[in-house]
Order: sequence, then structure tokens, then C-alpha cells
Amino acid sequence: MVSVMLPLTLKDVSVRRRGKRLLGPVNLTLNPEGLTMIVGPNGSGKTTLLRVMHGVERLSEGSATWAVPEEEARHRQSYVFQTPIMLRRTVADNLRYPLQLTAKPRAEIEELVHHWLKRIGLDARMGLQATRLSGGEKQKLALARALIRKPDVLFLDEPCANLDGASTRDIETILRSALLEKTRIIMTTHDLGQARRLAGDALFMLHGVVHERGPASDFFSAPQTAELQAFFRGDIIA
Amino acid sequence: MVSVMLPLTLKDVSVRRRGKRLLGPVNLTLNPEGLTMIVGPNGSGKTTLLRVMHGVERLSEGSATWAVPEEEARHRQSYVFQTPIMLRRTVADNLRYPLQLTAKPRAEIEELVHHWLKRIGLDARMGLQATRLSGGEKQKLALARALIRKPDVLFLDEPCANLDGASTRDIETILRSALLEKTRIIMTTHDLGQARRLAGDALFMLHGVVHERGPASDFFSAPQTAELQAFFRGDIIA
Amino acid sequence: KLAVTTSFENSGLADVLLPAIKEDLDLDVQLLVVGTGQALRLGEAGDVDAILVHSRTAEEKFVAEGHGTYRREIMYNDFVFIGPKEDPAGVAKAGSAAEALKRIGVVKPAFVSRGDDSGTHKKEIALWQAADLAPESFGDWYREVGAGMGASLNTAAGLDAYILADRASWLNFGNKAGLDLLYAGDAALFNQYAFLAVNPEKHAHVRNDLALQLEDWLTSPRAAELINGYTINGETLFIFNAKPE
Amino acid sequence: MNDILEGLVAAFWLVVTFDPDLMQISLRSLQVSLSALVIASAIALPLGTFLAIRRFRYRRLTISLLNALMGLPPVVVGLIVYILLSRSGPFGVLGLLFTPTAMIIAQVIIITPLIASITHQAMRELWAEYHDLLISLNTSGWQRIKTLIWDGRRNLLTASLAGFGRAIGEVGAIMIVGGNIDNATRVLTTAIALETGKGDFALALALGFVLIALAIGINISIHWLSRTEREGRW
Amino acid sequence: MNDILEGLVAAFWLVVTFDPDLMQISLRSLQVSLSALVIASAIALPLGTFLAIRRFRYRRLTISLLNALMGLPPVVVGLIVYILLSRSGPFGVLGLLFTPTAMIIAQVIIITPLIASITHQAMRELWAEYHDLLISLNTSGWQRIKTLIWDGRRNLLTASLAGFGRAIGEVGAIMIVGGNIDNATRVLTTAIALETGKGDFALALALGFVLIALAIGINISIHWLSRTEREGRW
Ligand SMILES: Nc1ncnc2c1ncn2[C@@H]1O[C@H](COP(=O)(O)OP(=O)(O)OP(=O)(O)O)[C@@H](O)[C@H]1O
Ligand SMILES: Nc1ncnc2c1ncn2[C@@H]1O[C@H](COP(=O)(O)OP(=O)(O)OP(=O)(O)O)[C@@H](O)[C@H]1O
Ligand SMILES: [Mg+2]
Ligand SMILES: [Mg+2]
Repeated sequence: MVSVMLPLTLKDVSVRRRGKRLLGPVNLTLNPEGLTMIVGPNGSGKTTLLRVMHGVERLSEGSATWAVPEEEARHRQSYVFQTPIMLRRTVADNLRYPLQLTAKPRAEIEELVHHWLKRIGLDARMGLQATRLSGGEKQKLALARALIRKPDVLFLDEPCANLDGASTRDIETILRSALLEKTRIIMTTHDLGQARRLAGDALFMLHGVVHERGPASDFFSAPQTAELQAFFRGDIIA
Repeated sequence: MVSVMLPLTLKDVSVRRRGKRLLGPVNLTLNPEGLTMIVGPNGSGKTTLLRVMHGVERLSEGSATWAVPEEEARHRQSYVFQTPIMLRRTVADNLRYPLQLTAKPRAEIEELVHHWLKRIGLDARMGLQATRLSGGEKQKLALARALIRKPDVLFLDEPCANLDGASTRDIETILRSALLEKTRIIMTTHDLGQARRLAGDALFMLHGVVHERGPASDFFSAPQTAELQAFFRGDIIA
Repeated sequence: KLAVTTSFENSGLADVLLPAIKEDLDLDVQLLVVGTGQALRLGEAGDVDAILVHSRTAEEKFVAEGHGTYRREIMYNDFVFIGPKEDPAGVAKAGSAAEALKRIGVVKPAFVSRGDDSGTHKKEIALWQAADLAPESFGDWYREVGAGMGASLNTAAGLDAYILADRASWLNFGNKAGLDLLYAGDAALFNQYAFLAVNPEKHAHVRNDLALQLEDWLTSPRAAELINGYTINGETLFIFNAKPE
Repeated sequence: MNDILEGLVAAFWLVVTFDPDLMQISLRSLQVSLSALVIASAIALPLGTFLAIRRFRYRRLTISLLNALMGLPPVVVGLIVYILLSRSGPFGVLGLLFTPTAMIIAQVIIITPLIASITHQAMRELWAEYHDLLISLNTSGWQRIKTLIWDGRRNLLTASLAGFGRAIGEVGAIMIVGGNIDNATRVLTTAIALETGKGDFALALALGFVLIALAIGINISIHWLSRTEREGRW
Repeated sequence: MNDILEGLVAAFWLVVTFDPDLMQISLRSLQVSLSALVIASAIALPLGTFLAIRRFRYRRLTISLLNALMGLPPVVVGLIVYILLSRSGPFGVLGLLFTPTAMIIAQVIIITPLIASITHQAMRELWAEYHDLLISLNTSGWQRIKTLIWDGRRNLLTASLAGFGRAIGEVGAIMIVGGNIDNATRVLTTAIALETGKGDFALALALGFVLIALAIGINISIHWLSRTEREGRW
């Protein structure tokens, strides 16, 4: 079943900090289905855009609206931050945390936690303080913590940046099966191979605005703007 | 001129935490020249090994010795951490910091700082709090802060994980020119393409030990062990 | 520097005397307001030049140990019994201090004792003994608060209790609440203040010259006039009784 | 100087002979200060955390006020509590004046701002770290406060210990509202003040040393219990 | 209750008439407490930071001790300083007793452990963050302390303000070593204690309100100057 939360509509969104415009103006509608991939050079505003959609970044202008009331929408999204945020608890407690917020029965919580610990290969680490995990392990844990809530919409900010090849493939498999269950995914990546493999449609961010957008088929094989062509070549864009 | 600090010799090195062995036993000698690439799955001990070499991780057993006295060796190395550590200062002050520790003349400091700000494309951000930079920008700043000291030995822990294609190429160029000036580089990466492009020799870490080692030519084209072959295929290794 | 007891400071007499001393002798007297015991200790240590207290036995001990050369009586005031206006023990009708205490001993109303070894406290103990009563054997109604005169009065006000106070402190006290002066006048209640200069042989740095100047002034007719003339609400507080040398 | 030595010796004797008076007032000191600490912590920890996480209009002003209240002079607190609890005051009917309860009330007022301020400061860092995650997980205000207090409990130790220290060493307020009544409201600090007034410095110091020893004992046992440093992050 | 109102009115009049006595003792209060604060901070900030970064054998014990010293009863500190500075004490020749200097010394002793403890707690977090980098850059111990104090200065504000609060509201110790001498060592708190003893609650409260207003004023101006919240991280 397609999520009733979408479409998400960004209208004239700008984010300014100390007089500088980091993002915008952005006008954008996200359809109910599929995976939207955001690419662009460092500092182009990908993270900021993702945060705006998720509602954790204060808007300076414009609005971001879901198809359902905001309070309801907030419950059904998960976000994996670019730098994983670990609660100062054990690995297992990090996974338990989002479930405990919703007063689920204990047995169900434990079952889910164990399922996901196994799924990301951290069952041997479950008693370890999450802050001590290796870079890649933290990223996997953050992703599992996001998925354990079974969100309708999932935001991922470079979820595979520190992952090895096998883990990356594994995560991609997880994402594909989530897509099949109609989870809406919006993610960023610097791995253009990954972008091609997963994207349904794609956005190219540059200097805080959406520079080019299109379905994956056209976007990657026939980029329209000179800037996106340069980006795919790996050239520096002025 | 080749650095007099090397070779670095690790002898029977182990790192244990709460009874668990995270690393070792490792016996290893690093020659004075070139770039050593460390690869391996998440949690295999790459970061731990790098930290041991740099001397920021407490050894449980064994020893790591440079060719010069420890105090001298410490001055000539730089390290870029997997999660960049930003001083809570402006971008420019972050670059200034290592130079200020050494009582360099002010004018020289400012010149170097401006050179590197330009080099990593953050001159427009120089007055911003470094903690507010985007993920990729932080990584570039951490790298510049490491290079600005002109170290003899440079440790890099996945320096390009959050970088876009152009920045990655740019960093690789910087590393190549550093190699020409005989800087010794030891780094980790999950980007096997990058590993192939840069490595002089390579190490494969697995479960805390050096599972395979060899010059880049053999290592990548003719991996000896089944595990390394599986790793290159992107398979999960038990 | 002169160490004085809290009750002297609370009387407000200092505010009259100090400016006059400044005028006559061009002397800035610095008052240290402390408990009697602490005042004596300050003198022993040579941290003050003289002390003005009211506890005869302690003073004589001070002189006997050579910390001061002699004690000079300056003036006296008197102690008064304070208690709740309703006066459940009927202290107001007593004929003597001893009788007043006996009445209290019978009715056992709340009674606040200084309990701090001060001159006032010692006097109170002596009065109980004179009334053939032993405070140690009293029950809960007898509260030893271990505090200065003002703090004890505050406590008594809070508890609606009886208390022995010096007249000066009582008159100057602002938090009278439900309390009233119930009995006064027995000669046993007189309270002698004495001046003791710290022995300069023990402490070379003390300003004995100034202390002596001050002593002369305090025993002079001018001081007598000021002390006897000091009133609060029309009541005389102190009676000058220094004997000329 | 001699007094200090004498004080140490006297303290030693008081303790080894299990002086019953000393036991009584020490226990009362502990009882009053620990009760005040528990109550104040129950107010101040959530309050300080709340101030760290919630942005409202007069937040900055509130924090300045809280910091300023750390400077509340105990004597003034004592006075105000005295006036409120006195027979003629609004809470006079409760008959709390000159009881340990009154002392606890005064101490709670004194240490709450201190604990809340330190809590606020400690929680600000942790909140900066957790901010995005807790907002993203759509936690309620109360859930955020609970999470921060729980995960930052090691950092809150200093806040509580500072509050306890201030409470156990305080004398000005409890002298006024407790009255230092023998066998009823006399605690270590008021006893010290009394002996000082009497000029019995050795005894005053002896009691002081007992108090300090008590404070050290409590601190070491708390540190030991919480294994603060063992669970350190590095 | 009336007393409290009267106190407010009296405070108002004292202030608007620029009562010269009030000015004098308020200034002396500020002078003593701020001097004590500066000296104590100069000791406690590096000390607390040092304890956060250096691991040595008795570190845990030292920290417990420091926490316990937060509970040093002011009266005891006053007594000890008195004994040391008294004419018959070891530092008697300096003639410091009953001077503002003596009061500053006593306050420094009282607030240094408090500031150092809060500093230690605040710096531990920052050190956990900076640890690897500063070790990697091969900084000396002193450079580390300087870096942490500088970058953590916003967090140290609470430490200093807590110290200032404790100093300005303190009365037990400075009463003993300062003597509350009119025109020489009388400060707001000792004046309050004096008026309380006289039973003049309205005046005592008035002085108390002046003191609180002073503390609030200082806190707000410091906050304003340091723009603590504006430069916040989010
Ligand atoms: N307060 C601020 N003032 C000025 N510039 C800011 C401020 N905060 C952030 N920025 C800048 O805003 C830009 C947007 O950052 P954002 O994190 O969205 O980039 P990104 O596309 O996610 O980059 P990356 O690929 O490196 O993660 C960055 O260049 C950053 O330096
Ligand atoms: N105190 C500890 N107790 C047990 N295990 C620990 C402890 N600290 C770290 N580890 C584990 O040690 C392993 C080594 O981590 P390390 O950071 O060296 O891995 P890595 O190869 O760099 O991984 P990545 O590619 O994800 O960065 C990790 O699996 C981590 O979970
Ligand atoms: Mg980003
Ligand atoms: Mg790593």
C-alpha cells in the first residue's frame, strides 16, 4: 500500500543562516512512490535539503507540507544522519530506543531488536557501548535503528560512505526490499554507481538549488545541463 | 629525501579491550617510502591498526618503534581521523592551530593558511565555525590541517568517504604530489578503485590480523587467500 | 580594634559613642561584634587591642592568665524577662527573679536559653541555681538554641517562648511579635560591663596607647553623660558606674 | 596553630569514643542535607534539562536568573522562610518552624538553582549531540528530558555533589529557621558556629573535621558506587 | 508577610536615594567577591581541566576529594584562616586579619573546589571530543589545557558564575576573618546578618534584595557580554 503521507510539497523554501542562503529557493513535489536520489558536490546543500524535508531544519522562507497533518507525518519518517548519532548506550539499547518510545510490548521489542542485530551482523557486539563501534558499524546501526520503526518514509544521508563492499551490497538489498514494501526513500550519495543502481528519479543539487531533476533513466544517461555533465565527469564546477 | 623516521616496526602488537582482542597479534615493518593501503571489511581493525602506528592507541602487548626516538617521531606525523575532529573554532583557526603550536612567525602562518584554504576551496568559508561545515567540507579541512604541518608520515583513515568525485580526484592529486616529496602515506579506504589507483603496497585486515600483504601489483590482480578474493568480489566473509 | 559582645552592639549605644570618640580623640574605633567567648579569644591572640564584655568570672580568668593587666568596670545595664503577652506562667506577678524562674519551672512553658556560654547565658544559669532549679534536668520545653542574643530573640518570637535578655537588646529588637517585657528590676539582674586592654607585654603590636586613651575616655564625665543619656523610647539603658582611678 | 592540632585530636577522640551527641547531630546533618538534595534534584535535574532543550522567549533571561539565584544569600533565604513559617506568617499553622522540615525547605531553596544551573550546562552539550536524533524520532518533551538525564547521568553527578556540598556546609539559613535547638535542630554546622561563638575553637574545628570527613566519605562512596571513572569513554 | 513587603519598599528607597552606606558596602561586596572569583578561577580552571585530561594514579581519589571540598563549611574555613592569620598564628605578622584581603583569602578557599569541580565536569566532555586530535598533534600538557579552556569557555561560564554566587552570598567565613567592621570590612551579607540579629527584618530583607539584584545584574551583563546563547551551536 502506498503511503498516504505523500506527496510532500516544498514551496519557495529557503534556508538562510547569518544572512547567507544555504538553500533555495526550492520548489519541489515528491511523489508517493520510489527512491529519489540526491547528488551534487560537497556543500551544495544536499544534507540541508534532506533535513528540510524531514522537518529538522528551520525554514527561513517557504513551506514544506505533507498530505497528512504534520503531527501524523512526523511519526512515520526515519532519518539516518550523515554522521551517525549514537546514543550513549549499548548497541542493543540503541536499537531498543525508538521502539520503547511507542510503548510496544517487551517481547515484540526484543524480537525485533534481535532480528536487526543479526541482520546487520552486530549481534556479537550487542552489549558494547555504541560510541565505541567502528565507523562502518555505526552507520549500519543507525540504519537499522531507522528501519526498526518500519517508517513510511526513509531519509538516508550517505548511508554507505564508510561501508565495505559487502555491507554496501547488503544495505542496497535491504533498501530494495523496503521499496517493494512501498517505503518511500529519499537519499544522498557520492557513489555514482550506487546512485545508478538504486535511483527511481534523481536530483542534482548545486549552490543550494535543484539544478536538474529527472527520472533516473534520462538523468544518468542524458544529463541536460553542462554542470551535471561536468559533475559526472568528476570535474570541478565553478 | 626519504624520511629518517622509518622503518616503523610493529612487534607482536595486540590491542585488547575488556578481554576482547580487537587487534593482533600483528608483526609488521613499514619501509621508508611509498603509500601503504589498508583494506578490509567493517570492524576488521583497520582504524585500530592505524591508531596503533600513530601512537594514539594504548597497546596491550608488543611494541611499535620508529627509527628515531619517540618524541622526535611524534612531531613529524599527521593523522586524519575517520570522523573528522573539528576544533570549535572558525575554519581558518582550525588550520592555524597546528602551526601556532610550533611558534612559527605570524606572516608565514597566514600565508600557509590562505594557501590551503584556497587549495581545498573553503576560502569563502574561512570565518564559519568549523563544526557547521558539511560532511565533505569537514573531511577536506581535516586533511588540509594534517598537511599544513608538512609531515614526514601521513595517516589517513578513509579520507574520501564523504567527498564528491571532483574532490576525491583533487585529494588524490594532492596525495600524489606529497608522495613525490617523499611523504610516507598510510591510509585506509573502502573505495577499491581508489586503492588500486594509489597503493604502492597493500594490507588486507581481517578479524584484527593482517590477513594478506603484498605489493599493489600482485595484491589486486592476484590475491592469494580465498578471503581476499571474496572481499574483492564484494562477498560477506565469515 | 575593640571586640565587643553582641548585646552591646545590639543596644545601639555604639552608634552614639563612636562618633563622640572620633570627635574627641580623633580615634577610629573598629568594632568586632562577637560572642563573649570569642571576644576573649581574640584578646588572648592579640588580634584586638581591647575588649568590652560582661562576664565577670571569664574576665577575671583573662586577667589572671596575664592576657590583660586589669579589668575596668564601665557601666551596667540589666537583664529582663521576656515572654508571651498572655504570660501563662505569671512571671509578671513575681516578686523576684528567683520567683519568676520558679513560676516558669512549675508551668513549663517554652523557654529559650542562649546556650552559648555567653555572659547572658551564664547569668541565666546562675539565676536558675539561685532558684534551686537545675536546667540540665528540664524537659523539652527548655530550648538551648546556641545562638547570639538577636538570633535567640528571633527564636523566642517564633516559639512564643520566655527568654532572659538584656534590656538594651530587647528595646532595640525589631521582631517583637507576641512578646513583651514581663519582669525586671531585681538587683540580681544587673549586668556589669568591663573594659579590658590587651596586655602589651604579651603582644608587642597591640596599640595599648590607643586602648588606654579609649579607656580614659570611656571613664570620663563626657562618656558618663552620653551613656546615662542614652535612651530608647524614653527608657534609660545603661548606668555609668566607672570609678575614677 | 595549636588550635588546629587540638581540633584534630579532639575530632579523633569524638569519633573513636562514639560521642552520642556527635552521632546525633551528624546523623541529623546527613538527614537534612540528603533530604534537601533528593528534593532539590527532583526539581532541578528536569528543570535544568528542560532549559537546555527548550527554546522559548525568555529563556536566556531565565537562565541568567537561575545563575543569579546561585548567589542567593542563605541568610536572606532563612529570613524569608522564617517569615513564611512563623506563627503570624501564611504557613504558620503548619507549625514547621524550628523543625528539621523547615531546615530542609530552606536548603532546597538554596541548592536548587545551583543544581539546575550545573545541570543546564552539562545537558547543553549532550543535547547538541542528541538534538537531531531526538527530534527526528519525534520524541515528546518529557521523553527528551528523561533520555538526556539518563544518558548524561555521569555528568549530573557533579551537579548533585555540588548541591550536597553546599547543603551540608550551610549554616546561615538553617540557623534562622532551625534555631540550633539542642536535641531538636542542632546540626554540625550550627554546632560549629556555636562553639566558635563560645571561643572553643578546638571543638569547633573538631566538628568541622568530622563534617569534612563525612563529606569526603560520602563523595568517595558515591564515586565508587557509580564507578564514574571506570566507565569513562576512553 | 508584611516584612517582605516592607523589605521591598525599604530596598527601593535605599537604592533610589543612593544611600551612601549601602553604596559603600555593596561596592565592598563586589570588590571582595570579584577578586576572590578572579583568583579562584585562575587556580581552578587550569586545575579542573588538568584533572580532566591527565590520568594519574590517584586521580579518582583527587576528584572525589575535590568534590568533597565543595562541602567545606564556611565557618570552618573562616576559623582556619583566622587561626593562620591571627597575630599568634604563622602569618600574623602580615597583619591581614580583619581586612578585605583576609576575606578574599577565605572566599578563594571556599569557591576554588566548586569552580574546579564544575570545570572538571565540563572539560571532560570536550576532552573526549578533542582527545585524539590533541594527542595526534603532539601538544604539550599546557597547550592542551589552554586549548580546552579557550574552546570550552562558554561551558566554564557556569563554573565561574556558581563560584561568584557562592562568594557573594557567603557570610560564615567572612564574618570570622573580616569581623564585620563598619567602614572597613562590612559587606552586604554581614550587614544582613547584623540586621537579622537586631530583629530588623525589613532592613535585612532590603539589603538581601539589593544583593540579589546585584547578582542578577552581574549575571545578565555577563550573559549579555558573552552572548552565550547567540553563538549557540544550533
Ligand atoms: N551558519 C552558516 N553560515 C554559512 N554557511 C553555512 C552555515 N551552516 C552551513 N553552511 C554551509 O552550507 C553548505 C550546505 O551544507 P550541506 O551540509 O547541505 O552540504 P552537502 O551537500 O550535504 O555537502 P556534503 O556532500 O559535503 O555532505 C555548506 O557549504 C556549509 O559550509
Ligand atoms: N571496548 C571494546 N570492546 C569490544 N569491542 C570493541 C571495543 N572497542 C572497539 N571494538 C570493536 O573493535 C573492532 C575494530 O574496529 P576498527 O575501528 O578498527 O574497525 P575498522 O576496520 O576501522 O572498521 P570500519 O571500516 O567500519 O571503520 C570493531 O568491530 C569494534 O566494534
Ligand atoms: Mg551532507
Ligand atoms: Mg575505521
